[in-house]
Amino acid sequence: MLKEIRWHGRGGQGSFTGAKLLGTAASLHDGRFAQAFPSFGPERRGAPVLGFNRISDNPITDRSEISLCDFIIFLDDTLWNERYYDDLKKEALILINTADSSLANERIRTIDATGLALDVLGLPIANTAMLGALAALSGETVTREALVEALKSSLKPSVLEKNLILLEKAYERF
Amino acid sequence: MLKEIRWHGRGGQGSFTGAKLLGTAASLHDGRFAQAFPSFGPERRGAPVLGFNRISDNPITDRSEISLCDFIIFLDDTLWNERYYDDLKKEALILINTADSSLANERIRTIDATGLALDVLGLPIANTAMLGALAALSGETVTREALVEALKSSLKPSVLEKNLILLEKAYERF
Amino acid sequence: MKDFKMSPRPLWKSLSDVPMGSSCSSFHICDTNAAWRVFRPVMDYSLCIGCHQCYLLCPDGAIHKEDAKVFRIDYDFCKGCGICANQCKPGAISMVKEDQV
Amino acid sequence: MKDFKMSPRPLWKSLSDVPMGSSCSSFHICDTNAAWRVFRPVMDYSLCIGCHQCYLLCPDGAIHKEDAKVFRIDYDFCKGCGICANQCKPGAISMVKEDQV
Amino acid sequence: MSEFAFLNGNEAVAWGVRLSRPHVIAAYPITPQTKAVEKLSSFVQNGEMDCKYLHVESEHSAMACSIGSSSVGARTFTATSSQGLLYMSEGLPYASGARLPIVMMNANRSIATPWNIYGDQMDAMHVLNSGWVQLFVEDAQEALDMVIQSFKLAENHDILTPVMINVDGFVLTHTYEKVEIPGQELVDSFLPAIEKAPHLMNDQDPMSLCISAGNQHYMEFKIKQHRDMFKVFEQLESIDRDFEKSFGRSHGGAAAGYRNEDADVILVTTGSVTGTARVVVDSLREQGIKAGLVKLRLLRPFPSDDLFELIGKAGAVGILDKNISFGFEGTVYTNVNSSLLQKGYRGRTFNFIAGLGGRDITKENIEEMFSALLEQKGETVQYFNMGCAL
Amino acid sequence: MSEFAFLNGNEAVAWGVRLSRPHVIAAYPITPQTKAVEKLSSFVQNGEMDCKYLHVESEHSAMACSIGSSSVGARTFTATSSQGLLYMSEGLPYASGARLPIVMMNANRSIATPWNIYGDQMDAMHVLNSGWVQLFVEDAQEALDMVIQSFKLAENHDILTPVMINVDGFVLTHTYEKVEIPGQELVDSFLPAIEKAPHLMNDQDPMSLCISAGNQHYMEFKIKQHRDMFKVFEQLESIDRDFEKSFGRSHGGAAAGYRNEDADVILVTTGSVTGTARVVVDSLREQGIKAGLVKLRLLRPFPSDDLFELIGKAGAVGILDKNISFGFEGTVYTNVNSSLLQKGYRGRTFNFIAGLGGRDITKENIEEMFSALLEQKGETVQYFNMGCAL
Amino acid sequence: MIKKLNARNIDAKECFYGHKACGGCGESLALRLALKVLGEEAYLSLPAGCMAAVSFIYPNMAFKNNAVITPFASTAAVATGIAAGLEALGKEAPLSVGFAGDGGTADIGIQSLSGAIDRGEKFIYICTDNEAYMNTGIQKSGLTPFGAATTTTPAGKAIHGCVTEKKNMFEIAAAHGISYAATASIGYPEDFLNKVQKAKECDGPAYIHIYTPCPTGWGHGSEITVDLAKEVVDTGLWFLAEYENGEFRLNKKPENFKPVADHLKRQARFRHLSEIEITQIEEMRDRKWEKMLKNWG
Amino acid sequence: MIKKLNARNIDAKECFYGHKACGGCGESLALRLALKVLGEEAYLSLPAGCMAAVSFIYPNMAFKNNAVITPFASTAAVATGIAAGLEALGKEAPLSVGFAGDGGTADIGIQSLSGAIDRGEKFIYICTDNEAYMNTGIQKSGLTPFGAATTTTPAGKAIHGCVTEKKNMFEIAAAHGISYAATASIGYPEDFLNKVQKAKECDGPAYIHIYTPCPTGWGHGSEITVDLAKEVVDTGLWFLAEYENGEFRLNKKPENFKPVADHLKRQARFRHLSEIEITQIEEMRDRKWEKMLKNWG
Ligand SMILES: Cc1ncc(C[n+]2csc(CCOP(=O)(O)OP(=O)(O)O)c2C)c(N)n1
Ligand SMILES: Cc1ncc(C[n+]2csc(CCOP(=O)(O)OP(=O)(O)O)c2C)c(N)n1
Ligand code: SF4
Ligand code: SF4
Ligand code: SF4
Ligand code: SF4
Ligand code: SF4
Ligand code: SF4
Ligand SMILES: [Mg+2]
Ligand SMILES: [Mg+2]
Repeated sequence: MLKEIRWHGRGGQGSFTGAKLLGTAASLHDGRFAQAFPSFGPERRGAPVLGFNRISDNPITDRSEISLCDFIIFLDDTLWNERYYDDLKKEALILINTADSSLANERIRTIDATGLALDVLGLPIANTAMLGALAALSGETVTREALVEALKSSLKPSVLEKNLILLEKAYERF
Repeated sequence: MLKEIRWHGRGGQGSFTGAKLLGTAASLHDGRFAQAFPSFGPERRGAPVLGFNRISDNPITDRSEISLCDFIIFLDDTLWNERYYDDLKKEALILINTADSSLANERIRTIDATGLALDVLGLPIANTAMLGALAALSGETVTREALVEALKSSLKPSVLEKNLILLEKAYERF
Repeated sequence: MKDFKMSPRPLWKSLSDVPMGSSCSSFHICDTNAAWRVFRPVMDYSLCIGCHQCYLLCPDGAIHKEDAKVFRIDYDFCKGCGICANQCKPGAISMVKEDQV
Repeated sequence: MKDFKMSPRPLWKSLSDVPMGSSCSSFHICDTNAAWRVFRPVMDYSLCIGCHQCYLLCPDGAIHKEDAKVFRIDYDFCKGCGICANQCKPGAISMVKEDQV
Repeated sequence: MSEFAFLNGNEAVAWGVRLSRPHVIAAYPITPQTKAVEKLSSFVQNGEMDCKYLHVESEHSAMACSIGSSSVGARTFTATSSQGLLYMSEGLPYASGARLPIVMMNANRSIATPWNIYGDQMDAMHVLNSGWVQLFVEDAQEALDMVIQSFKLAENHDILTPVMINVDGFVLTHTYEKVEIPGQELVDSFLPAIEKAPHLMNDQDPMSLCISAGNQHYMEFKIKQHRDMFKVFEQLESIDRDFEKSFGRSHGGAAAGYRNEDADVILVTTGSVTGTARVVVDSLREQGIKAGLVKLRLLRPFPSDDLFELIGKAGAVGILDKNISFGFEGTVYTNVNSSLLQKGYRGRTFNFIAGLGGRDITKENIEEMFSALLEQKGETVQYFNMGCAL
Repeated sequence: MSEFAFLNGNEAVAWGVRLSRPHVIAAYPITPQTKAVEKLSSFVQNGEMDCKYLHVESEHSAMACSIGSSSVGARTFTATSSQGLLYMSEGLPYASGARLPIVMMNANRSIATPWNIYGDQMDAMHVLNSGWVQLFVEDAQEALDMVIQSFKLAENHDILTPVMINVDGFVLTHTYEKVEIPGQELVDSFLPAIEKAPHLMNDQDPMSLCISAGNQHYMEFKIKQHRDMFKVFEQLESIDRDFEKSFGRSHGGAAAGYRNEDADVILVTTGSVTGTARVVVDSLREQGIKAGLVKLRLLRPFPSDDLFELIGKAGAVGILDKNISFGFEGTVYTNVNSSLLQKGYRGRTFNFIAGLGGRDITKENIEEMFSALLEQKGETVQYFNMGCAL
Repeated sequence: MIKKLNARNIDAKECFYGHKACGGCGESLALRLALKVLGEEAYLSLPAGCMAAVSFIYPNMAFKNNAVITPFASTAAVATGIAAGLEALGKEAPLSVGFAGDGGTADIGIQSLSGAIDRGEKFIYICTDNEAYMNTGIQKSGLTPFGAATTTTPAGKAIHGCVTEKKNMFEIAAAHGISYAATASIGYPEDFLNKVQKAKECDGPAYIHIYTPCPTGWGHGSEITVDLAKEVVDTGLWFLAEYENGEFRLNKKPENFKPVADHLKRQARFRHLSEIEITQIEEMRDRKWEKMLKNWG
Repeated sequence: MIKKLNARNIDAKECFYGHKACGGCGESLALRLALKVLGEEAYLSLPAGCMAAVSFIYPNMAFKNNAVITPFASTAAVATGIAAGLEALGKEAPLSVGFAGDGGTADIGIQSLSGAIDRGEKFIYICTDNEAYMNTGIQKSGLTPFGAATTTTPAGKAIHGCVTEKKNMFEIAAAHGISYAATASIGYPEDFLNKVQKAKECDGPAYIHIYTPCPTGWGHGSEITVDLAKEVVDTGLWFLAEYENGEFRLNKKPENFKPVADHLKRQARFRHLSEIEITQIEEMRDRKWEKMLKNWG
């Protein structure tokens, strides 16, 4: 069962790190298959950028771009736009990092990931929290346990502990 | 009627200038068709080199190397070697610049072109004399008149007069 | 002094609409950079002494000199780098988080 | 001091005889340069003072130092440039037309 | 001990290189190859690789340094892409003529102008005549493995030919997937230290290299090189068999089929797009359509025999080209056609130009290609996913 | 006033350039192109040409300077060969993508290593994908005339594509023959001053050139360029017709036949070897053998239609390649085969590799080629005038 | 005499606008300032590099001028080709200007630059030095300073950043006997403006080497780009000088230098440096100044 | 201290023999002499140029050493690649030497040379300067002197030979902060031998620029090649100098110069020069010396 995910962030914000962690978790720790790939343009730090994931139980050979998604994740609410509804598969969800929970609706879940991150890490780095939220929304896409392993294998010890807490907190929001 | 000619000289000796003059004479002043082309190697000034001519009443499109010749011209007797007999067509001739007239035989004509040139030009430049000899041996290949025109159009005025005399003298040797 | 027209993004119906070569008119600008900004420089004109430094040093040229005294920020193209604020000695420019303006 | 062997010109029967790559043994010398010469340097040993200049300055290295006093010209490789004769202060080397030796 | 990691194609290549223990790396950065050389630099700066890393000032010098180090028998790696490949292109036939077993990654990217950093295969096609083995890989694992295999291939004394590993820019170089990193001991026993070829420089019997050969000799040098290149087919297969024995994975020879045996129509692909095409073939098969694939892993030497065998009796063959030779057609198409004509193939062939400058090649595009083949309809050369009419 | 002179191919090119009144020449010397640039320098130093001559420090810069000067609308000429062509090869697709009407002479020469200064056509084949019009000439007169025609072709606002005139090294560049040098007035009226194309730099409406185009735009730029290139066929013919009107000489279009109409067997040639082949065809015809020739004057754009028409019903076609793509076959052969397969040609084709590194191509060699065709015997790819067995 | 330029009297018009450089990019500031002096009539050549990458993204063209991206190795060749073309077409006093990064200048572009200077024709070359290949992701160039971490010279366990020193591009340009050469920094913008003016006025080729911090590549806050560019001069790690009529001149001879360590520590690329390494850097600086003061003093 | 080399104590063995250079070729003498010092263990890299062309003509190989022809632009890159390869293979103190002509050095090869010096690894680069592209038939290079007629700068009616001056390769190499650089002439052979020795001993990259007349290209008798190479130093048109530990040194400061006109007139390439032009050449020389004496004195 194939899940396709798109991340929206700004250059330098770490959206692709999120996609990499997700892929690592799914493929190395959930025993599944995953791709993670960035979009990449000549625009610089600060410009809007995209990241992508495919996660599946079977080997993934498809190399085309992802157009319709199971999840679209926004690391920043200013990036969200109504036209992105068109890019959703049936039953797909949008996950937005925002303090403004009024954005939430049938297709949209919100979480104040930056707020959480500031609380826990003291830094406005939202991606770990977004991963926790994703795991909560769809264990089929990635399990919390795999994300924990992925964080352990990818992060520097100095920041690991707090990120694990952050992951947990975000996970519990849903 | 196609004539194929090969010149043997040493790099810097002017053998290819001879071939060019011959081609100029035949094509521009005898109303015929001619090619002149050098052999060209990485060896330097002083090393033995070759020059070639094709002369014909018809346009020449053949671009292959010349192997069998109607004339082989040696600007220097040290370059002459018996094995060159093999490169002659039937009825073809060899023309050698040498003071040693004992080299002459059925297939070989000799002329002391350097001696003549020293007399007339005061310089050991043999090619004009060789052209004169060639015209004498085969007006069919090139006419004396055409050579005179070629010299006129190719040489600096300062050396022209003497070269015309040299051409004449060599022509008269045969 | 703003010196270009915002051009509409070109639409190609067929290859004949595609530019010849790999050329494009200079100063053909279709997209703003506003979305890049997290912080926004806000000028307090009452503090400005007209020293020209913000105008001189903005890498995006987004501070336009209207006359020798009045400098205006083009928020379509300011990226919020903070150089102007940092260089402004009298502190006439402050950087404000975008969602707090 | 002559330091190479004259090698025979290689003969290729098939592609397997053709060298691998574009390589050849170094100092593989098949052809002499004697035919290039018009003048030949001739040494008068009685005039030689052993100054080493001819040996030092021959671009072809064709003057071999047999010992500190005896210099020998390798006529297989001398091109007759005349530098040795020109540089020999005591005039121990003279250039002679090839067909006059 | 092997281990698994989530790597992109560039990193996978860097790991393949690290495990191959080269003596010298000389490279110049260019998108999308950079992450490979960055990873290698970090291995070196961290003391994890014992290797001379030359920070050269250009690609022309990257290749020239590689020529130098390979000339003395050092195992040598370099990597480039696009403009860099063209800028070093004088060095390519230079190295292959000298029979230097250099291995290079080329991160396939489009060619300027217009400038564009995305992946197509125009760069590789520009240097198809350069005497290098040209290999195309499909995923990150294959990229890693083929670096190791390529050193073995290039250094084989019957081959002694440089190898270019083409890795699709972004689509492979920047996509992360699970990759098995083989243990160093395993690699060491599969790929022993380089055995210096006798035609290279050495202290015992000094050699002159990259000599000149006049019109009496040059042609034989070149025909020898040409004929030796065909030995790659057999060696590659045998290396891959050995590889399978050591590592439990294999990647095949010069060309590989996918559901091709009974196929009515076949699409010929190179590189990563093959994976997308597999998905489409599977879904067409589910619809009962006999579609198949042939993937060319080598473009030089060109595997005419394998290709013809794999295509078999398919009624139409489409060649997907991520490149175009202006004023003609896609270059893989030209090559395949020539080969098929010689084999007496009588079906129709189509050329599908797609993916230039990183234009997405969708599954729908590939379905369209198959339907063009099935219905034998449309122009011989067709363009896909264009944003406007022709 | 026209006049006759005894010139070699290089000098003929130089005269063609002089008469075309370029604004800028940027070139770097390399055998066998040198005499052309020397002649041009001497025209300039003697005040016989009014033109900026840039003594650049390399071929890469020769092309880059040409790109610069052509970008502002100056008529621009350059010349190179072999290693120089490869060294500038990054600039070639650069210039063609920018649609700059540069004209270049390439004195065809072999490629190192081994080093070899003699003529074959390996250099031109290396850059066949570069988006340049690739023209091959047969003699010095054609070389001169085609320089003039090429400027007209390149600068045509429907074409705007650089042109490479291939002149066989030594065999043409160094062979003297009688050449008619047209009068300047005649040339001036045939080839008026360059009309600046609107996409180039200008003071009225400043332009940005050689821009970048992302994956949303790049492909359309390139397909446009590709499709425009096919307009060369028609333009070349029309220019040649006009040329004939002005100068009383014509050279034909993209391909030309010789005694091909009723030929049983046909040899396909490029460049100067065509002349030698004519002699052989004539003598075979005298023996009653129906041999014919097709000369390809253009390799890019590739004249598929003309070729097929000229080959007609010949039972076997041989392609003479003065180049080889290592690990495959001669490149003209590959191109011709692809084209013939698409046209449904059903005869057999042979590839005759000859003349590499200046190896002589004798009349006997060409006779052997024809007898291979007549008897349809031997390998598909054959090598000629080899000094040893395979 | 030529009028001295300053923030108040420069042209208010912008010729470089809407580009996609990172916020706080030093290079883009250098270009913008230079164009204030060069004007919209100048023909611009930029090789691959950040500035080309962010200014010609179809359909967004950031230059008002005629401008072209050149092959990476070819800034000076294209620029002189343009100059030659314009001249041959009869344009009076054409102004052709190349802008290239440190990599495009000191590494892959040095041959083309050397050749162009040697030909002696008028053109201006401005090297915007951010001490690494930024466009491709912060790799070491020939102008990366000793100690700096880049993606190809990371602060590793065995090797601790970049081991080579900056190539002396200014001196190399001067050694060509160029008509005018200068160093500058965006931390001293008015000095730079006036050097561009001199380059514009001078007869033959001119070379200006300007120091342009890069927040993304150096790891500093985008707001301190200009600060750092001033500080680097004040610490003596960079210098302001000119070469004119065959003579060198130092424009600024500091009495004493600001502390190096503080300056370095504001940049992530130097944060790994040990005290010993910082001392090494100071020693290199002192040797350089000793030489400069002796020879150009 | 290192033993001073002279004609008597150099190695009697020849490592360069049977080459096909013109009789009296200055470059070949420079190579032969250098190899007397470098020895047969040195690995040689030569780009396209006369020396490569006359020494590797299959089947005649003129070097005793391991040797390779490099792409024309790549002498230094190949040489440093060789050095790196040998070092990585564990060879102790490998000696890698590049020999390139003036064109191969100052024009097409300058980038590769600059990069190699910048990398700082040990190798020796010897530029044999015959002031034109000889191998291809005497075209102008960046080191062709003012006034010289070449086939691309003939003495024409409008332009009278070469209009540019020689590029200062020695100063350019020095500006790189190279470990050792020197100028030499085959007219002062023992000076050259000892400079090669110094280059061999030094730790980092070394550059030697040697003046090597070419009878074919300059149009002089083959017997006076060495004479001219001495005379050019004595007229002050060439100079003997070194750059070591960051300092320049003139090895020979002439009291007064031999007359330039006589020297020039012995070479066909200068025979067209007017008196005014010869005076111009003298003035250039004097300016150069003034600068050298002032700065390196
Ligand atoms: C021949 C070639 N090689 C490599 C590249 C890749 N490339 C493009 S820009 C760049 C780095 C530019 O660095 P620099 O000149 O310092 O400019 P910056 O980006 O720092 O402004 C590189 C390596 C290229 N475009 N062309
Ligand atoms: C890329 C490239 N361009 C041009 C050439 C042609 N070429 C070979 S040698 C040479 C001139 C060499 O001149 P120089 O370096 O001064 O050496 P010299 O022959 O004078 O010894 C030229 C132009 C080449 N081989 N490669
Ligand atoms: S820097 Fe501050 S004081 Fe100066 S002009 Fe700008 S806003 Fe005014
Ligand atoms: S914040 Fe930066 S971009 Fe915005 S106006 Fe200030 S200096 Fe300019
Ligand atoms: S004549 Fe010339 S080549 Fe012969 S020995 Fe004397 S110096 Fe050497
Ligand atoms: S130069 Fe003359 S004196 Fe000196 S060693 Fe030679 S022959 Fe003897
Ligand atoms: S990476 Fe650096 S140089 Fe490039 S645009 Fe960003 S700040 Fe400017
Ligand atoms: S042309 Fe000059 S440099 Fe070349 S081999 Fe002859 S003398 Fe020597
Ligand atoms: Mg930079
Ligand atoms: Mg030279």
